[in-house]
Amino acid sequence: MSELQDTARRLLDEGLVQVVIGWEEGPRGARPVFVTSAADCERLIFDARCVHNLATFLNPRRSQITALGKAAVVVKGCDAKAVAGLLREAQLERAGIVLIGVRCGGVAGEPATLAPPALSAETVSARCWGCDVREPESVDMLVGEAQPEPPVTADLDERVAALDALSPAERFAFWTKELSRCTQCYACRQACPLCCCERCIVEKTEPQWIETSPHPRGNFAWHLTRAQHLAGRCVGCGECERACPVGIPLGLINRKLQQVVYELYGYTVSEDPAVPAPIGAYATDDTQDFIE
Amino acid sequence: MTLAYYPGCSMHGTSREYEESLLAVAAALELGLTEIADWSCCGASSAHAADHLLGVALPARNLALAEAQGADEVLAPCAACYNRLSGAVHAVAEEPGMAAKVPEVLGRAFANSVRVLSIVELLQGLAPVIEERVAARLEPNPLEHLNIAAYWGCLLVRPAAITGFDDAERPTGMDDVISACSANPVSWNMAVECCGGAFSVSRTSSVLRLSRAIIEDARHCGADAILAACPLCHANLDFRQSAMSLRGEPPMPVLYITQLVGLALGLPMAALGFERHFVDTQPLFARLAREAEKAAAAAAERDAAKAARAAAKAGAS
Amino acid sequence: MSRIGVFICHCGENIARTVDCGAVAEALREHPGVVVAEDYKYMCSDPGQQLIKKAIADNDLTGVVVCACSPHMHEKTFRRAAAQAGLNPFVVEMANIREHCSWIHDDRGEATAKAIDTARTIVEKVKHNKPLQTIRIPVTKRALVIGGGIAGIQAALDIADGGHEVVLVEKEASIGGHMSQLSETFPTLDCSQCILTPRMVEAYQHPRIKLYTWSEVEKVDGYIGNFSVTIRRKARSVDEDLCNGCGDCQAACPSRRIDSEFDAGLSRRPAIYTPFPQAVPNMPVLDREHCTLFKGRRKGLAKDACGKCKETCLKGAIDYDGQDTFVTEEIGAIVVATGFQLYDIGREQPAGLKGYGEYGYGEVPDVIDGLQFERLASASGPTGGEMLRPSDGAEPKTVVFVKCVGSRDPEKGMSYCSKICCMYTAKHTMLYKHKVHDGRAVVFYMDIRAAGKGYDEFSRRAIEEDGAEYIRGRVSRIFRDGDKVKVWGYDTLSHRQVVVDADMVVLATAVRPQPGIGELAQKLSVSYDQDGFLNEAHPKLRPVETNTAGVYLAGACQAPRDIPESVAMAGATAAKVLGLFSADELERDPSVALVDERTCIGCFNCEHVCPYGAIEHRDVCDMEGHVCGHVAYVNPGVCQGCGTCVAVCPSKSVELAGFTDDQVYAEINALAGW
Amino acid sequence: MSVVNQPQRSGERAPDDSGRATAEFEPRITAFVCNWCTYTGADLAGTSRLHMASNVRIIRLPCTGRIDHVFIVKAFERGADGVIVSGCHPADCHYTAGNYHARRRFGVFRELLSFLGVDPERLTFSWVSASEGGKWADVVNETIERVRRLGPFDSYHGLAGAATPADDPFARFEMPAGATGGTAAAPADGHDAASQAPSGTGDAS
Repeated sequence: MSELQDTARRLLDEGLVQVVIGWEEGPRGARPVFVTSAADCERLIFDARCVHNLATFLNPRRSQITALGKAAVVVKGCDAKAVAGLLREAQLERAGIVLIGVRCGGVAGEPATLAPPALSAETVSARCWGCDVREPESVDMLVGEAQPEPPVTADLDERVAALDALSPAERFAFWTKELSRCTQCYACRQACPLCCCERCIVEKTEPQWIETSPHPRGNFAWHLTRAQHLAGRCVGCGECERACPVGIPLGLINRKLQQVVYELYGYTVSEDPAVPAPIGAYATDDTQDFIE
Repeated sequence: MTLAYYPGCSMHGTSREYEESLLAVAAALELGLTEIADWSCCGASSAHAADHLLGVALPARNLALAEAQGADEVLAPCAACYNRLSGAVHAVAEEPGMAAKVPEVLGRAFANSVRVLSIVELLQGLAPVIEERVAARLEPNPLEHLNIAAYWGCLLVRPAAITGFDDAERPTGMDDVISACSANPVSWNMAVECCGGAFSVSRTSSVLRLSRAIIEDARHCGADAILAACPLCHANLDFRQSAMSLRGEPPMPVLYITQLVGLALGLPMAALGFERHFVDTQPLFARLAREAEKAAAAAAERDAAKAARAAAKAGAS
Repeated sequence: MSRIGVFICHCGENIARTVDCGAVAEALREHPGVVVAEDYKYMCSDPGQQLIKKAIADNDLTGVVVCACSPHMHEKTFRRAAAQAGLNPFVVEMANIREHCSWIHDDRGEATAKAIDTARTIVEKVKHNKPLQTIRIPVTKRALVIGGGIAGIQAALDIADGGHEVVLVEKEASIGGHMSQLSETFPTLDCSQCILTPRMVEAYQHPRIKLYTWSEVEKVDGYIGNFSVTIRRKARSVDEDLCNGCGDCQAACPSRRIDSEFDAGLSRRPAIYTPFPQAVPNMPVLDREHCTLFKGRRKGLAKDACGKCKETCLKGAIDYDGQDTFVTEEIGAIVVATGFQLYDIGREQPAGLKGYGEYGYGEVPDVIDGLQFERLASASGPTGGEMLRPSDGAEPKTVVFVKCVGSRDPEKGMSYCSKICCMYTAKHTMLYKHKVHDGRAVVFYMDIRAAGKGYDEFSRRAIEEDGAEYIRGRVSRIFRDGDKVKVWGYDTLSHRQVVVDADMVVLATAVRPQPGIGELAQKLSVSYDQDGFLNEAHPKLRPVETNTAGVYLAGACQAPRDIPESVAMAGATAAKVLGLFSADELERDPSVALVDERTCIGCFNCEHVCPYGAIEHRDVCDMEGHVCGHVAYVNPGVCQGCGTCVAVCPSKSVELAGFTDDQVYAEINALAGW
Repeated sequence: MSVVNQPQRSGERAPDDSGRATAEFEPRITAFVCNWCTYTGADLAGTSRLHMASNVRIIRLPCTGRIDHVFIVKAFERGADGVIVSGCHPADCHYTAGNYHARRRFGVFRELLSFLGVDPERLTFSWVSASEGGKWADVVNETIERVRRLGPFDSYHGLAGAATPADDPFARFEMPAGATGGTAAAPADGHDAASQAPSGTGDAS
């Protein structure tokens, strides 16, 4: 991936940025890295194991990172959409960052492997299903060779449809079982590039809208709120689900809401920060079949 | 997309030239019309006056048949049929209970799924195709010299609620077709006035008065002919014309819209049934042909002169 | 710690009949934080209020709950009472146990249970009520009037005479509006110009009125009492200080074939022109769209194609290079008086409108609209007041007037009644008959709507004294027939078709709001109806106010209005403005949103949803004072307290006073397990 | 279906409910309504003496735009079997657009709830204007009947397992916090009081 390394080196050499946020080879597979010197640029890699959404590190409240100075960040399609989200919500200034786009043909479900796996229906990450970005458009520079479509994997939509087909009671049983495992560790929140509040609603105690004790009732409140707050914002990068230590299929909820905002308001999340988010905008003729 | 064809009584009777020209045009444009098997009367113009349900059910039967033979659109060239069929579609869709009652009285399924097309809608949609074909023609085109008044009558665009494909007071669709045929639409005042319609027999005097006003206004506004899209209108304007003492002006030919399109497509006159008209169309076409030739000759002359000048220049240098 | 007093009203029998008020008091006495709970026959009565005041004093209450009728009924009453007893009025709430309980249930047990729940819910809420202070904001005592028609002129004069400065903005080159185009006015037939011109001059010369003609409102910032309005002064190409209005430039202008707006297209004007002789200010404007010189410049010609007016002007007042300029005015209140236009049924129609092609307007020269007829009848008009028709200048012997063209016609036009047409058509028939004594005036009408002082008498006069022929029915078609105009109509009284061979036809076309009203409404954040007329705050009780505080409506921008009504509305807006200006500060309900800057991350979701533009950006600085971020700030002067921002704030960093999350949470909690 | 076995609703009923002691299940409906249209419409229902079932408790807010999805979640947590959200008709919003924003948020949230297994039948969204007292009565009665058919929402109430508010009838109320706090006016009181009843699961008892 010398093209990526050279680009990074040039940016640092010319002092255009002080840090390049990318991926490196770690002891247990690919991991994020913060390169601050041209010499270290050789550490930068990009392959199917680079699943982490690096936009997360652009959250302006990560002071230890902002302290490093102006950042260039390596972005796949899903990462670029997340950056657009941060721009849309005035969390970043476009001029304040450099985006190095990588052509991406899908990533693996599991980054912790010593060699990049051959992408197959088994190994590819579920998040890549239906991904429409082979090369991000909103970037300052683009590296890597053209990539094929990711292999077809288990269709998220099919799994959502399967749940939709159940009765509410059955769905409730399903989610009660899933959510009962939640310990409200908030890893899903930390991994999410768009969950960037200073003080999350769950940490607001006056009043305590969301019960923090990890019983299913508090967990329902938490996941309902997390999902609602991400409705029309979630880019489907799947990091929340990957981060979840107890394996709650959050991807299903996120996907469902992506479908809903599309069906109701024709909205799909894009790389263009100028497109207003569906929640917070409205049309006078919005659907209201559900209103008596 | 299959297009069913509902002839109605006139197309097989008083207005055979309308059907002949329609089928000729349909063949030329490869429309694949399939006549509705076992079609029956649309009820015009008495059924709806006698009983509302009857007035809906009669046309609905034919729509149901069209449905059954897998059509999504039905062409009703006769304005009265078009009006009744659209009326039925509207009634079944809008009136409470109708959707249930109609299949019941028909004794057959009716989903009200077919769209009713008027001849004008159909041809307006094909205008670009027609234009192309006209442009492709080489020989001098007499139609370029034809000033013709588009006559809609009352049934094609009224009531707006059930027809509504064009403005009820100032429709423009037929003019589009005329222009596509390279003829010149005339701006006049009687386009949507009544010709007397079904009173042709019962109160002929009224029909003569009304139809005559139409013909006079057309002439007054500089039309060589009137374009009709309704058998009844055509009958009143064409067949009754001799009975209107027209102060000795030359008679006013009345063409069917399909005949005009046929001419534009270059189909043989014989195939378009002009000989069936009461007002002879030959003098008009003869005149147009002469003018076309004159124009062609003049053009040729100009070209020759230009060529000569060019040659002279070339020789000089 | 909360010390709440609960006061249960019997409302005579209204509540007590179905709710056991004693039991409610009993239950509430047990309720945590409640120190006193009493029931009484009429809490809103004077002894009832005394009882509450005494309880407040005796028990040193920190909150009061009155269980009685709807807060819409008596919240003010009880808050006032509490205030008199020294308690902050905003810690007083009402539990609605009448409209929402005793009146809609008959089972005494159920009703009582519900009343107790409701009372407890509100008690829990009140525990979190904060004492609030009424918001006071300063008022800039200058008014902006948009539109220099009769309504705008009247409003400006009234406010200025009231002692305050007024900025009057008119988009045309002269003030006067439509009224200056009218010949005579109903129901008195006095000359429009004669009564209007003095008012125009008065406004122009008024020491406290600043007049901007050929100008438009570009941008409106701020809020009631504190607007900042940017005005675009369109390049006039004539220096207003140098020009003495001699008119030489107009005589010199070579392009003279431009339709005159003032004569509604019935006469021609040069490219540099004064709209009409009595124009105020009496100063020309250069119409750059039609000017030969500017046409040339647009084509990119090397040297200017003309320059006659500049050569002729002895004062050197002509300036071809002037550009639009912008001025910003500090304003306290805004009066919108942008007036109307007539529904042009001829040309291209906006979405939803079909026009009336069958009436031949715009194609048959002798088919004109009401305003054109005013010009034909006007002594200052293209015919010098002689009744001559446009096509050939002949005197029309038969004139047909058609009313309700585009009005009261949901099918093709407007569903509403344009209101002024009945009267001006009656006037037109008179003006016509007074000029053409042997002429026929035929009127097609749907109804004669002549409500108003002297109006019916007036229209009767048209029929009975001046012999206008009124035919009740609509017209189906109007077309040219030789040098005649054929009118086909129907008489619905005698049920026969009517055909009139007219020499001229006058269409009373519908009254519509000015073009561009939508954009202006958005600048002012005033709502408008489906027809584009601006919405008043309340159709009966607040007819000249809008939902945007400090913005008022005068004249036909709100609905079709005649002159007396427009003038009356103008006076009303002036009264509102002067009332607003009578105090140095104005008071506002303190139920507004407040941002917690410690936790706001400046995503500005709140800004996107705020209907009032009350959200501002505030810089956050680090220790060294460098800007390190932005947070939202709610301008309490602008905020109306809807709370939409609160609901969309992901981190719950916005609160709405009076309806805080704490309060709602407590209410929901209080309902648990009822 | 119920994941956690629940005590009978009768055992759960707070003592002040004497009037509702009936074998049949009586749904509890919490209604969040806007101040200008629906609340006033409900007032009109009252002044018109339109009788309706008594299972609805109204919480008044300035505008549907103020209504947050967490209100609904909390209402279910706190024992509601159904929830009504009601405000001004489109274009009638006192604040011009609050209802439009609410319409979008709840259009999405309703789907989300349903996806997580909360039967949308338990939720009523409606536009009720100040002049629609009759419509309000219908909305109330229809919602109650619908929820009555669905039965108690124990499955949700019971998610927390053992402790339910009803075990201690006063658990849900802010208790006089003995020593702490000054006057209700001082922010301190409101705060520590609220923090005392974070979940209402009887911590105060």
